[in-house]
Amino acid sequence: MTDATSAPVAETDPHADQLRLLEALLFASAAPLDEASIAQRLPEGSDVAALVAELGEHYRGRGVNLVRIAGGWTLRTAPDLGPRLKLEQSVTRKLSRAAIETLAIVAYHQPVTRGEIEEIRGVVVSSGTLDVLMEAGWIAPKGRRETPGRPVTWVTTDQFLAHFGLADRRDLPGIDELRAAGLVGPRPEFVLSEQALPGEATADDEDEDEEDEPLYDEEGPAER
Amino acid sequence: MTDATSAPVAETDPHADQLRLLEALLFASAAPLDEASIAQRLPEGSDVAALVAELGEHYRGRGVNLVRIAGGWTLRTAPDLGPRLKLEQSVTRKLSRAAIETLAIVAYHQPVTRGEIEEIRGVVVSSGTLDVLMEAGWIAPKGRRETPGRPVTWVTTDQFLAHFGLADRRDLPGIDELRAAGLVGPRPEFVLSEQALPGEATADDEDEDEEDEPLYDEEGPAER
Amino acid sequence: MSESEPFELAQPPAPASAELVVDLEGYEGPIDMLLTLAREQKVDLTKISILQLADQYLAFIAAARRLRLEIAADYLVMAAWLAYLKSRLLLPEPAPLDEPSGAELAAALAHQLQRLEAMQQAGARLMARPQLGRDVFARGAPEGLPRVLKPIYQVTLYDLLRAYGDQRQRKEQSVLHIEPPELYSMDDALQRLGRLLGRVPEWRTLMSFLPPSLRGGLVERSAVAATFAASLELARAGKLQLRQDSAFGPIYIRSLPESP
Repeated sequence: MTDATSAPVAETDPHADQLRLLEALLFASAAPLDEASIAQRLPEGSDVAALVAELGEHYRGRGVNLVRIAGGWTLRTAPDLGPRLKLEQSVTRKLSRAAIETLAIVAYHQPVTRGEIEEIRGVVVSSGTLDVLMEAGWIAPKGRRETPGRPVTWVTTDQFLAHFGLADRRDLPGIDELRAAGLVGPRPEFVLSEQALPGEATADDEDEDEEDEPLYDEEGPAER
Repeated sequence: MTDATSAPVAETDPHADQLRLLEALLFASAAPLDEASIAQRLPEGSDVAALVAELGEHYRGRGVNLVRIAGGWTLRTAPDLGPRLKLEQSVTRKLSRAAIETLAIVAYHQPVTRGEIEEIRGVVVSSGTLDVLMEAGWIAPKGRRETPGRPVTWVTTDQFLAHFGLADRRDLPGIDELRAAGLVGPRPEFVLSEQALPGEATADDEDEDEEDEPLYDEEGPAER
Repeated sequence: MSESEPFELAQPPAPASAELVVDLEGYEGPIDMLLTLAREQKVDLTKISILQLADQYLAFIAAARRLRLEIAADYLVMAAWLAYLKSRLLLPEPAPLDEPSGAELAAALAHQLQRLEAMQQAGARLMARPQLGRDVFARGAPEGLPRVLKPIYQVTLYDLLRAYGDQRQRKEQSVLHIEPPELYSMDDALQRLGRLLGRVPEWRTLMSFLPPSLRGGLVERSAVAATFAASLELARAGKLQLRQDSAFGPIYIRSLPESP
């Protein structure tokens, strides 16, 4: 292995020396170097073009190539390797609440347009939300609704089924099953409060089952 | 002359392919790459150590060398060419004797407290000295010594290793000899600052140097 | 104290000649000065004569005082300590039991000198190394190694169903269904009064015309109000008569015979 202070091998050979210097120059320079700038830094009388050609030959087919860019020479990683220099790293993320709900609505109501999702959720669906779900591979656009504006409709994918361990999207439990499982609470009730009138005793049991009583029996209700 | 899109020569040879990729990785990375980071990006089962050794051999004696820096591998211009590159040098101001000594003490004795630096130098460390070294990115505070006063300890950084071309802290010049001579490691038996004369105030302050701290791997200081 | 500015020429001070040159500038403290003096003995520091060194230092300080140079306190502390050490080294032991011997103190000082010298040399060796950006250069324009983060979302079927359930429930709660209140309308009262009136030629209380099944509350009160309003309407139409004997007393009604 070389170490930082390894002695130059080619000290005595002027040609090899120039080649080393050229290599170091091109490596360390932040911008491509044109031949004039190179010539300035090489020993007097160096044949810059020949040196560049020789160095280019040396790097041919390697992981790094000598290329001509913007009128100058520079070393660049080989273009075919570009994609392989990236490191794909998986990160586990939590899906936002909005995204989970949107996914659920697509699952239950598919095919569904964005407008319909918004109507069901009662809030605007941000485009990022659908993007995230699409990026996760769980929803996909499928056709358009033949209504004004021809909106895209969304469906869930096979990947969605696979992720959630479902054989078919009809396997999703219905709303009543969800209710039975406690995943949907009981329907809330709204009753007009009898307490609305102060000072009035409330009649507590409501059977409001009459008013069309047919009969009038003689004695009136007791006055108060 | 090669051109930017020259086809890789070695597409079919896995070994040559790995070597090309390693070369491109080391060229492209702004920081030294350790073997684990390299392995992440090379095909499964690549022999990273062997590939690195082979590439290092290839670059031996060239204008650019493969060197081990701060625990990783990176390419650097050959040190003998430095003055001839006439590149813009990052101007490093000349450090004062105090700063150089302090840097050496942090490097060889780390983790070390300010009190310990003062004990070795026999003089108070001005705050400017540590500032200058920290500003250069060469030293950093790291944790506190669990002794009275819980003084901050100082260590050198990867940037320090990179600047001085060191593979790691054990690579510091002469550290093994100094350790063997007892000049790095356990403290001397008697510390002058503690030898207060009768009626003479000690020169300092908090001696946060004590006795039981684990940083020196050798036997503890003798009792006085 | 005597530490100079962080940046200066890294020139070590010229070796002070013990005889004449008295210059306190340029030392990094008394230990540094001692080390400089020790180097004058031109022997291995491990074989240094501490006694000789103490004499040199004391002579130096004495010379400085003669010249009325300002001497920092820590130099004087060191001088005092060296004088003490010298006496310990010259006088035969026994020393007090709880104190180190003169020889031990001298060894400690020698060790400290060696250690400082080692650090000074280490610093010099560090600075002599090829330095990045001065002697060696990194790649000028590294392309960089991008990291592409591939998110893996952690959602379970339970999360999905729960979210749907919550959403449905919220939706139900957010649409307020108000049951129409049951009130006894004036139309109801008009019909009922009209139907019953023909049968009651004599005075009867208004309340007795209320439907029998009311059990108080809002419905009954609305029935009272509606029936009263209906009775006024019918009175205006000349179909019945109203009578109240006293304020807040019961209201009586009776039908009027059909106009001839």
